[in-house]
Amino acid sequence: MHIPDAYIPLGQAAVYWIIAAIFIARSIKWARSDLDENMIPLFGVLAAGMFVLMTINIPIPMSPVSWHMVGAALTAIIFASPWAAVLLMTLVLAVQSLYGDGGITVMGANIINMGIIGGFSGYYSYIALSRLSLTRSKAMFAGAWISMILPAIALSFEMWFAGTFPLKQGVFLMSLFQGAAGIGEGIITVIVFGAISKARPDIVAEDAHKKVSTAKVAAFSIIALAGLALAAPFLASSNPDGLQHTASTVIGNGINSAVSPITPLFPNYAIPGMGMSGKMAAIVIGFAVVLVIWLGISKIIKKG
Amino acid sequence: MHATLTELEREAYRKSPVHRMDGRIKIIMTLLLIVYAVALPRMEVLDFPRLLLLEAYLAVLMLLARLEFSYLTFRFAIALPFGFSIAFLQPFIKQPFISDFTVLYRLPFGLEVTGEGLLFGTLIFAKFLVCITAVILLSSTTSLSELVSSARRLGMPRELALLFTMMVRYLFVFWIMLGRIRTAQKTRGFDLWNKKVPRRWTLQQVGYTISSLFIRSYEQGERTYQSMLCRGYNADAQVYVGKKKMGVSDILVLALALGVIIAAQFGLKFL
Amino acid sequence: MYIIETRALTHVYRGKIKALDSINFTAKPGERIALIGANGAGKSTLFKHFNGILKPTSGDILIKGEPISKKSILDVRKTVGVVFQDPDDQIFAPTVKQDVAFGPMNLGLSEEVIEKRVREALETVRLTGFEERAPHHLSTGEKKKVAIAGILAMQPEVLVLDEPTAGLDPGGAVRLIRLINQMNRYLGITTIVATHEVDIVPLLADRVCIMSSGRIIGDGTPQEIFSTDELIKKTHLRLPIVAQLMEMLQDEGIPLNVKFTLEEARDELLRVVK
Amino acid sequence: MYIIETRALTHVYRGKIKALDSINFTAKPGERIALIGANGAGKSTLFKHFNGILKPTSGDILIKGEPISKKSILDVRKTVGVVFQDPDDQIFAPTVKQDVAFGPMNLGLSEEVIEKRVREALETVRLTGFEERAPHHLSTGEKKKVAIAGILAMQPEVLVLDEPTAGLDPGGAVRLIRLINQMNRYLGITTIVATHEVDIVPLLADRVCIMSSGRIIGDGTPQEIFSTDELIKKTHLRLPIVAQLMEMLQDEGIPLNVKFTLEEARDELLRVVK
Ligand SMILES: Nc1ncnc2c1ncn2[C@@H]1O[C@H](COP(=O)(O)OP(=O)(O)OP(=O)(O)O)[C@@H](O)[C@H]1O
Ligand SMILES: Nc1ncnc2c1ncn2[C@@H]1O[C@H](COP(=O)(O)OP(=O)(O)OP(=O)(O)O)[C@@H](O)[C@H]1O
Ligand SMILES: [Mg+2]
Ligand SMILES: [Mg+2]
Repeated sequence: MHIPDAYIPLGQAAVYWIIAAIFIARSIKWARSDLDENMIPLFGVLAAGMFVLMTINIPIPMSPVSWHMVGAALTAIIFASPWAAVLLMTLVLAVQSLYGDGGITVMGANIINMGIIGGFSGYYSYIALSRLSLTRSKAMFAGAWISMILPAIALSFEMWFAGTFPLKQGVFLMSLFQGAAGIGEGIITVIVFGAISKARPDIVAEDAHKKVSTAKVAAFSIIALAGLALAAPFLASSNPDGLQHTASTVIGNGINSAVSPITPLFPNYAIPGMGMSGKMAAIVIGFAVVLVIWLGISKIIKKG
Repeated sequence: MHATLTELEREAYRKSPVHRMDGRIKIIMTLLLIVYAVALPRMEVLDFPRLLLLEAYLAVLMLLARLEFSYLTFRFAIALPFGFSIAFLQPFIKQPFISDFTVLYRLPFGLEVTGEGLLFGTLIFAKFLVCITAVILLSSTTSLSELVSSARRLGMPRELALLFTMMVRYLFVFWIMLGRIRTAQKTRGFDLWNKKVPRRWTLQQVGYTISSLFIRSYEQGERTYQSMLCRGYNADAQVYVGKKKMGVSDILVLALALGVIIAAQFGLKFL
Repeated sequence: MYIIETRALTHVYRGKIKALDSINFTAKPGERIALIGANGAGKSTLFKHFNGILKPTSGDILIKGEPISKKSILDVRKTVGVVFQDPDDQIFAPTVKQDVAFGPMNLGLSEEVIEKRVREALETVRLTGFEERAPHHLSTGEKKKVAIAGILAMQPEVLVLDEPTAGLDPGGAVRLIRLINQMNRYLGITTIVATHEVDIVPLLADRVCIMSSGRIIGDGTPQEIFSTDELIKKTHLRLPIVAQLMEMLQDEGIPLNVKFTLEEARDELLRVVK
Repeated sequence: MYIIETRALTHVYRGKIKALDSINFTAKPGERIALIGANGAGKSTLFKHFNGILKPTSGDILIKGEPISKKSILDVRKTVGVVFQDPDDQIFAPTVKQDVAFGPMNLGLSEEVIEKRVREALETVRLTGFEERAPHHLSTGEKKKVAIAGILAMQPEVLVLDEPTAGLDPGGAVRLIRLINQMNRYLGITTIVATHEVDIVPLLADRVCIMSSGRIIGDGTPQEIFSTDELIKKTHLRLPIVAQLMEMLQDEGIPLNVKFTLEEARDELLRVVK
C-alpha cells in the first residue's frame, strides 16, 4: 500500500504533500487542544507503539505477501476522532519511509491514502453504520474494511494520474489485495477494540461516538459518495486511458520533449475528463446511480 | 523488514567519515538527489547516464561509510520488490501519455511488449533505485535521533520535533517489549501454524497481543507525560538540540553533491 | 518552615479507589526521609502530589508554605524533583544529553547555562562521557543515573526517589545509596525515598514513615519505627534482617539492644559476648 | 539422568556480545537451584536456552538427554516452563482464565482437560475466584502468580523463574518463596531461580550457581558458595546480610561458623554466647 518514490511525478507529489500538510497541521492542533491537556507526548509514545505493532506480520498462506495491521480505523475509533489517525499515521509513515517502505516525495500521497482517507472513512463509516443500527462489532468490521478499500481505490487513481498503472486493472488488483487484507484488518480491529475497552474503558472514548452530530456524518457520507460517484464514470468507461490519451493530445504533447527537464504539473491531462462536455453528463448520471445503489444497500443493512 | 530494527540502529552508530558528517547536510543531500531523480523527464534515454552518475556517487559514499555488504543486500532486498513489480509490468502497459508504441514481442492473450513501455519501465526503476539508495545511505549512516535533531535544526516545527523525538526513543522500548512478549508466548508453545488449535483462536491471540501492546504504549505515554511534567513540561516545551557548527568538509560534500547533479544535468549532454 | 507539607491529603482514583486517606506529612529542608510500605500502600501516589502531577481529591499541599497553583506549578516542579521507579518512564529523549537538558530547557535557561547544568549533573552521577549514548544501550543502573541526572539538572531542593534500587544488583544498589547520601550531605538536598527494601532504610534515612492502605501509620527514627513490632507486622513489611536476628537473640534471653545496621549490630554483639 | 544439561554452551549476541561463555550446567530432577549473578551476568540468556527460545552459537543443550530439535521443541517447552521477570510480558489475554488457558490450548488439549488444568493451576497459586478478572487490575504479586499459573497449567517438570521477587514487598516475596518451595516439595517440580537478592537464596535453593560475565564460576551448596569470599566479591554481589554479620564477628576473633539463615545464625550465636 505504500507508493514508492519516483512512481508519482514531482508536481503531483507536491500537490499531495500540500494537502497532507494542511491535514497534519490540523491534527497537531487537535492533539494540543481537543484532549484534556496538551497530550502531544502521549502521541509521540503511542506512535512508537503503533509502528511496532505494525511489525506483527502474519504470512498469508500460499502467497508471498503477508498481512499486518494498518490501524487507521482503530485509532480513529478509539480516540473518537479521525485526526488521531492522521497524526499517528503521519508519524508512522515518516519513519517507515526511512526503512524503505514508501518514499520521501510520495509521503504526502501515502499520508492522504492511509492516514486521511483511511482515518476519516474508517471512523465515519463506523459511526454511520452504527447509526443504521448495525451491532458495534459489525459496524466496526465494516468501518475497518472500508478504511482499507477506499485508500486502495485512491491509490489506483493516483497511480493512474501518474501514468504508471492502468486504472481498471489497478482498481481491480488493489481492491482484491486490500479487500482481502481488509478482512484481517476488520477482524483484528474488532478484537483489539474489545480487549482495549475491557482493560482500559477510560481510554476508549465511546461516549464521544454518540455525540458525533448526524450532520457531520451525513456531510462526510456525501463527500465520500461524491468522490466515489466522480470516480465511477472512469471505471465504467470502456477505455479510461483513452480519455487520458485524448486529453493529453488536446493539451499538447510536452512530455516527450527533452527541453523541459522537469515534468510539468499534471503533464498529460488537465483534471482528467474535465475537458469533455459530454462526459459531464455521464458524471452526473453516475453519481445518481451510485447514490441510489448506496442508499439501497444501507436500507437492506438496516432491515437485516 | 522489521526483524532488525535494532540492527539498523547499530549500523548507524559505526564510525566513518560519512557517519561523522553533519546530519543536516545528509538530509539536504538526500532530498536534493531524490527530488532531482524524480524530476527527470520520464522518457529520455539520456536519463540513464544521469541516474548512473548519481548512483555511482551514492555508491562511493556507501563504500566510504564501510557498510557491511550483507547488511546492504538485506536492506535492498526488503525495499525493492513492490517498486520492482510495478516497473516490471510497464512494458505490457500502454502508458496513456505515450501516443505511438512500437511492439517488440507479441505474447499469448494479446499481451504486447512495447519498446516505449520497456524504456519507461526501466527508467522509472532506475529512478526508484537511486531514491532507495539515497534513503538507505541516509538511514544507515545517521541514527534516528540524529536525524530528528538535524531536522529540528533545519526548522522542523517544534511540536513535530517533540513527537518524533519521543517516537524514536520509544520505538526501541516497544520493540524490545514485543520481543519479550513473543518469547513468553513461544515459551508456552504458541505457534501461528499450530494445527492443533482453531484458526479463530490463534487470530484472537494475535489481536490480544496487538491490544496489549497498544495499551502498554498508551500507558507508557501516560507515565512519560507525567514524568515530563515533573521536569517542567508545558505547551512551549522544546527538545534540546544544541548548536552545531557545520564543518568545511560538510559544506564541501554538499557542494560535491550539487556538482554531481549539475554535471548530470548539463555536462552529460556534451559527451 | 516545612519545605513540603500536606494537610489531610486524600486522593481517590476514578471515584472508587481511595489511594491516600487524609495524609499529614511534613519534610524539613535537609532531611533524609524514607517512606516504606507494602505494594499498593500509596507511596507513588503520594509522591505524585508533591509536585502537582496529581491533584488532591481533598486536602492541601504546601510547598515552602505556598499552595500549588497554576501560576506556581513550574516553580514547584523546580523545587521538588521526582525520579520515578522505571527509568524508561523518565528518559524520553534519544540521547542522554538531550534528555538531561530537557528540564533546564523548560526553565527557559540560556544555552550556556543549560550546557553547564547538564555537564554538572552528569558529573554528579558519574556519567561524564555518556552524552551521546542512546538510552536503550544503557544498563539498568546507568539508566537510573540518567533519570536522576535529568532531575538534578533542574537543581531541585527536594529529591524524591521512587524505589531507586529496584532491579539493581547489590553492588549497583550500594553505589546508588552512596550517591543519594552524598547529594544530601554536600548539595544540601532534602531526599525522600520510597522503598520496600527495609534493609537499606537505615542506610539512607534519619526518619522513616510507614504507609499502609493510604495512611501514614508511623513516623520516627529507624530506631523508633523498627522497635514497634506490631506496626511492621501489620504492613506486610519485615524488620531489617539484622534487627530480626537481634530480636531472636533477645527472645532467647540474651540482654542486648536491637540494632539495624551491620556495624552497630557487630559492636552490640561484641559487647554481649565479651 | 539430568533433566537439563548444557555442554560448552556459548551464546554471542549480534556477533559481538558474548553473553554466555562455554557453560556446563546440569540439573537433576527435583533439585532446587538458585542462579545468582550481577546485572548482565547472563542469567536471562541462559534461561532462554533451556527451552529453545535462543539457539546456541556453539555447544549443546540436552533436555532429558535429548538435544532440542524442531520436532522436539513443543515437548521441550512442555517439560521446561520459564516464568519471565516482568509478568506483563507474559499476561496479555483479557481475562485471567483465558491467559492461563493459553499454554494448554497450544498443546491441543481437549476442552475438559484445559478447564481442569486451569482450575488446578489457579488453585496451586491460590487464585481461585480470579478467573474472570482482568489482569490489568491485579496487583504486582497477583500478576506474578497468574504468570506462574500460566506455566503450571502446562504441567512442566522444570520451573524456571527469572527474578521472581523483583518489585514485591517482603510479605509478597515470602509468600512467593513458600509457593515455589511447595511446588518443589509436593509436585516434585525441579525449580531453578535467578535472582540478585542473595538474602533469599538460602531459603529457596539447596544448590547455588554463581554467574559472572557469561560463565559459571561457582557451583555448590549455599554453605560452600557463600564461604568462598573472593567469588562473591568478584561478582558485584554480597553475602547474605546474616553471613556478613557472622563474618564481621569472626574477624573480631569470635570463634563461630558462618551461617546463612536467621535460624541457624541464632543457634550459632547462642552457642557462642552461652
Ligand atoms: N492510575 C491509577 N488508577 C487507579 N488506581 C490506581 C492508579 N494508580 C494506583 N492506583 C491504586 O492506588 C493504590 C496505591 O497505589 P500506589 O501506586 O500509590 O502504591 P505504592 O505504594 O507505590 O505501591 P508499589 O510499592 O507497588 O509501587 C493501589 O491500590 C493502586 O492499585
Ligand atoms: N537481545 C540482546 N541483544 C544484545 N545483547 C543482549 C541482548 N540481551 C542481553 N544482552 C547482553 O547480554 C549480556 C547478558 O544479559 P542477560 O540479560 O542475560 O543478563 P542477566 O544476568 O539476566 O542480567 P539482569 O540481572 O540485569 O537481568 C548483557 O551484557 C546484555 O547487555
Ligand atoms: Mg509505587
Ligand atoms: Mg535478567
